[in-house]
Amino acid sequence: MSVTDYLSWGGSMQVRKQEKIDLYRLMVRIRAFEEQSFISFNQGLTYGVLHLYIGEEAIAAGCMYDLRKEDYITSTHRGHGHLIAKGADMGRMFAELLGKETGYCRGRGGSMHIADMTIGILGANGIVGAGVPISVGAAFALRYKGLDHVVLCFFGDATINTGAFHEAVNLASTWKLPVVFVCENNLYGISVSIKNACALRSLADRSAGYAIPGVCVDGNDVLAVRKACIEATARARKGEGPTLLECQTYRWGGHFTADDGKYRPDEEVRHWKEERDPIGNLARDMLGSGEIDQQEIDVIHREVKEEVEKAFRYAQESNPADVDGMLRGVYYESPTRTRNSKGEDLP
Amino acid sequence: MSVTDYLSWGGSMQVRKQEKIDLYRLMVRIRAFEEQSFISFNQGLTYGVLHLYIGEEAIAAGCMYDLRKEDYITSTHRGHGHLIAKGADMGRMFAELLGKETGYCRGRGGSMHIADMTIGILGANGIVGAGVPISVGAAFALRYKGLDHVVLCFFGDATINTGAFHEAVNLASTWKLPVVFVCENNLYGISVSIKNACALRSLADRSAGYAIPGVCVDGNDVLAVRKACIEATARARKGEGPTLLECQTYRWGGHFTADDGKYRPDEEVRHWKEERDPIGNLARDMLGSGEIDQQEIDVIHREVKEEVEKAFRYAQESNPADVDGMLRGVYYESPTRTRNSKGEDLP
Amino acid sequence: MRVMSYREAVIEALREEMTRDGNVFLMGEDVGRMGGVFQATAGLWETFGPSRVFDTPISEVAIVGAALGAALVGLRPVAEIMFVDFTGVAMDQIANQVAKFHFMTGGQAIVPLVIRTQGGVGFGDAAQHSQSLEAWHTHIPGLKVVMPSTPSDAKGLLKTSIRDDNPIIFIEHKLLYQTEGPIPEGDYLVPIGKADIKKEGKDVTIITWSKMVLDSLEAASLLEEEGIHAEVVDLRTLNPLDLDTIIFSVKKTGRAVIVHEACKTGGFGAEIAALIVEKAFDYLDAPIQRIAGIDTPIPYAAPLYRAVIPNPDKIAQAVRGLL
Amino acid sequence: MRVMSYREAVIEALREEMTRDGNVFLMGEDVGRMGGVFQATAGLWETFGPSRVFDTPISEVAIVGAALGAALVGLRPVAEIMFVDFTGVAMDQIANQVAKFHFMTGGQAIVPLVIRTQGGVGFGDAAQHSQSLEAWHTHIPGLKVVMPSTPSDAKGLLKTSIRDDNPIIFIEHKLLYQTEGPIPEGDYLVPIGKADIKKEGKDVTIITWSKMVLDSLEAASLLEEEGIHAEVVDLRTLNPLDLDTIIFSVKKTGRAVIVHEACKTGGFGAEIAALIVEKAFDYLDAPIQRIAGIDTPIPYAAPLYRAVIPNPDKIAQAVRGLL
Ligand SMILES: Cc1ncc(C[n+]2csc(CCOP(=O)(O)OP(=O)(O)O)c2C)c(N)n1
Ligand SMILES: Cc1ncc(C[n+]2csc(CCOP(=O)(O)OP(=O)(O)O)c2C)c(N)n1
Ligand SMILES: [Mg+2]
Ligand SMILES: [Mg+2]
Repeated sequence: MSVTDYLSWGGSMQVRKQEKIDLYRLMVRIRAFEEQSFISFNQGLTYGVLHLYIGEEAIAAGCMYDLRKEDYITSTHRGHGHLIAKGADMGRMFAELLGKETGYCRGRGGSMHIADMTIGILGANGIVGAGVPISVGAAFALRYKGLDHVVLCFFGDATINTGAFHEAVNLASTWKLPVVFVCENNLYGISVSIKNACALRSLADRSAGYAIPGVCVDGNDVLAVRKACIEATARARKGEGPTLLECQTYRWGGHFTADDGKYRPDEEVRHWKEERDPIGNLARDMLGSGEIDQQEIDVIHREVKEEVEKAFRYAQESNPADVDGMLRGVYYESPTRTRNSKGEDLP
Repeated sequence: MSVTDYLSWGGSMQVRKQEKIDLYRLMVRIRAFEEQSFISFNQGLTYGVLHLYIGEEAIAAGCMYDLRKEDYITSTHRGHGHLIAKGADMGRMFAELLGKETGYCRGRGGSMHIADMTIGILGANGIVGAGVPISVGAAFALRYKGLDHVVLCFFGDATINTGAFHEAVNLASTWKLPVVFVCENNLYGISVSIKNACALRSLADRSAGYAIPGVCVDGNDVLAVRKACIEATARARKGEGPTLLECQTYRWGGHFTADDGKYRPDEEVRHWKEERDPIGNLARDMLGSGEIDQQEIDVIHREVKEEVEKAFRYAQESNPADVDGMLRGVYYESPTRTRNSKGEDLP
Repeated sequence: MRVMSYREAVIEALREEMTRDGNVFLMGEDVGRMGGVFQATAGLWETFGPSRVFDTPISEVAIVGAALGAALVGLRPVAEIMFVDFTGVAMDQIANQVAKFHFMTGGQAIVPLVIRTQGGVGFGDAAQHSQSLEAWHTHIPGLKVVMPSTPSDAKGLLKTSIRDDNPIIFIEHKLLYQTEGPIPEGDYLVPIGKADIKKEGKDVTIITWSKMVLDSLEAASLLEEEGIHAEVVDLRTLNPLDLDTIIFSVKKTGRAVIVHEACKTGGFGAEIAALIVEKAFDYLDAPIQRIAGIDTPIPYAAPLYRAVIPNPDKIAQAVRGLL
Repeated sequence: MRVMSYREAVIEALREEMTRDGNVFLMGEDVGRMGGVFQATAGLWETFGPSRVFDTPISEVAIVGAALGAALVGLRPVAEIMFVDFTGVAMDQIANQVAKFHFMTGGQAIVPLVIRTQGGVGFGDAAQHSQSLEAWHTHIPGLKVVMPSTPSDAKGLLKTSIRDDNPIIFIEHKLLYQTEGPIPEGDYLVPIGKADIKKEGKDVTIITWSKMVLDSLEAASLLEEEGIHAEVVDLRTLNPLDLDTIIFSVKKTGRAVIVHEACKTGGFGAEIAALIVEKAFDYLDAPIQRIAGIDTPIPYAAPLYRAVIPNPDKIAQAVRGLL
């Protein structure tokens, strides 16, 4: 479904021009961040491997655009896009990738563990599926506290086969918790086609086993993603429980920066890159409808480029991670013996 | 659905009188075994706790009646009924419960670990859910070897919320393996009502999340169970993949021999014991239809009683488990370094 | 002083901390109305209601993972895993998530989370319901490991654990629940990381924890009659470990026996032996002995499982062999 | 003699055993067409086809559990867990099912099953992809633990493991895959339970395994230049453990240094230290030293993770300190 199709639906949600431009900018920003990350990897500036989000930007952008700061997310090994869309600081993200003390995790965590506890990012995660129960626990805590915030839980297609996913979704469904399970179906878990890992035609159908709604959208259509996510989060906020939201998408590159992805048919890769680019298609549609002109687009790209360059410079100029401090970082030393996690001193 | 209802279906499967009597005897045997087990527990002759199958006999009997010796099963903590129905020797079972060297596990395993590798019983299991992947692996092996045997995997209602269940069922579904997942829905996992552990109305609906058929039957109607299981195993043998078969039932006693089960409403317990006794109801129906008379029934009960007494005597008269031998039982010592698991010596 | 069972002490600790801090809640299989299969949460559902004491599905991964998520959002969960044997199901959440979150996020995340569980050989629960697995947990940096042996320690340490801002696995013992002992009045805490000398002695140091403290004390009584004065050090917490108390005692006695129920190979006793060698080598008058479970799964029948685990006689015998 | 990489040695072992016995098959994530993320099964899918070399979903519990089920029915599975860090996900199957099945069934069940995995610090994969967790596995009676350091040992031990009728966890090291070494011709086997003295020496015994063998040999070279002759014992298998070789060497040198990459507390080094004290106390001229990872999750940035794990300099330094 193209953007114009979506608008011609006459759906209940009016998408104002400025919102589209915001979404466009957000996707461009995510991609620019990833491109710089890849360059840094190739230059040997980062450690380990990176799992890039290029090609999947519409999901993070579409899902997160309407979230509150107080809403939470859990992310994955392929987390950069989620973090940026939730509002993470790209400078501190780059600093983490470069192993700097100013990085989100002070160089201890790296790409797969970036968190920002001040804006509800409960961590990327290196273990497939492990974030799902964590998201459910966060949703439980929100209800326990009587708040109407929600949790968005991101994960890939292959993750739906993990025991952690199952136990967590069942719990959320049984307890009707405010969480949206966003399945980023990019068709592969590393080299394994989802067709060889799950017999379902649409992964959203897995929801039937939990008596929760399942919704499947074109994950490269940022407006379609946005609409579906708004509906799912609204349900969640109203106490109606979780939704499984499948977003069909594709990663342009290999599984990680050291993988060429050659197990995928060339034609498939070409199709998704050329015909289903979430960024290019939104630009095309907005240009077509006259909502934006090429010059405006160029400005967005230039601004984002500067923003990313600035963030990267910040990271480069930061001090490397501090080895000595690390040795004290395993346990939290409470300021007093009886401080609770909200920082209140208890009697 | 009562037995007469079922017959009046005019279902494709003709149930001969002798088969019904066999099924009846099998259920009576299981119950008698359990009653003797309970007595032994109360007399302090067994160790640990026992999870009795009383009230659920129709499932084991109905599912296993038509199995081949070469078919496999995996069982659970509540396994005695499954083992008897698959053909295990009650003498060696009692011997195990009493911790004797002649026991199936030589007193090392106890109630929760009885296996008989010669007739395809791949073990009871003390870990909820753990048998499910094992059953799937066995089914894989059958197909690998080109055999058309099947695996029946037994587990309780509460087990469907474990990660192990999920991963295993997904695998079996994806690979279309010859396994039938038999969910014994006795409404509780220990004290927890399945309603508080799963939002589904029928647990068989969980099958939808794996694109496999889900069937729900009255688990206290041995003929209904039998029919459903015959259909599911036939599918499996034909290579059409797994089925999730929910059998609704009830355990008469507490979760284990040390539990009074008082968390359940009295009226609920009464209903199941008095109105839905799988054994009593089959007797009533057969008496009603004239297929059997009271005298024949009495003979069955007397014969079973003797059989169980004899088995128990065997156990009592056996030697206690051998402590010294135990210390050598952790690893298998191959007769030669290169013997394979089929017992063939390899070059 | 009041006398109370270990089980009651656990309940009282939970009750007091839940009363004190509304962010504390209990979750686990059968912990609600039933009060736990060992009755170690009995009465709390009645007091605090189902919003703060509730049953979960049989989903150990979700229990631990959800407790972690709740802790990250500011609650202080006490999550129960019914048997320590089942921690294997949730080992990824325990080891890779709960224990490492604080470190991996560069100190941002705070994880005030107690996993309560129980272990040890009971009356024949066999290989999957009788283990002592603390050596797995002590090999996970970031996870504190607490294993009290008396009602008074159980209460004081559980309260401290709930107030601690780090993840803790709190391992009770199924045979301790019925044991009784004096309990101090009032809101007392027992510090994490402080061993307790349960009996003083000058001839040999017995280092132990959990139920083996009771067996060791019994062994020490037997030995006392023979004129051998054993000191019994109850570690109470394995991580952090009170090495000072161990070393001080061993320097005094010159002899160390370590007693644990877990199977010997790779048990935490090895760590203690290695540490003693590192810190007090020159003070040792004899090799360090480990009295531990033999390296087999726990068998079912009583004569078999009794042959596997230590008991007062075996402990006393080992001590005699050192002197 | 041929020279081969560790990775190629693993592949050759698998290829030979699969050729020899049609019951051997490989399963795991990405082991098929892709040949494994470390390319340690490359080419086997092409040779043996998808019925014998196949990808699984991301379902570690099902991978191990299904491998167990297949083993019980007479096959000889080689199941891969991509990183040893993920064994936590399947820990129940590994510890409570696979390892105990033979014992629990009174010897009826035979479980010829190899779980292949790899561990250790690489180039910055951080806390959940860098661990050395063998101490968990050595504390599980019934599970053999094999950790070869050279291509030749990797091949010979993997072949022996596949032919063994007991469950085995076979732990490779991500930094060893590229290392090269000579490989004997023909169908040779390396016995499980036999350590290998990789370098002889008379002054001190360095006991180690997996990648730390390489670091220890480098340390030994440094020391050799200083006139210190270190003996380097490569354990190769941790369970069964070749205690005789360890004790023999320590009795000869009077000094022991144990080196492992896993964090120190509760590492398998503690077990070895404790055993040496039990068996060779009177021969020790100095306390036993353990050089191991420090007790922290593995950090991401290189300067940090380098600070955590041993290296040749740290090892050499520790040896000097003993003399
Ligand atoms: C428990 C576990 N098993 C395996 C892995 C290795 N691994 C990392 S990412 C990945 C594929 C994940 O696929 P998917 O969930 O579809 O996410 P995608 O990478 O496609 O975004 C695998 C197998 C892991 N990190 N954790
Ligand atoms: C992984 C695991 N968690 C918890 C338990 C404790 N436990 C034993 S049986 C049981 C309930 C099982 O319920 P269900 O699957 O419905 O079987 P039922 O006992 O009703 O036949 C529980 C929680 C266990 N043995 N294993
Ligand atoms: Mg994917
Ligand atoms: Mg049940």
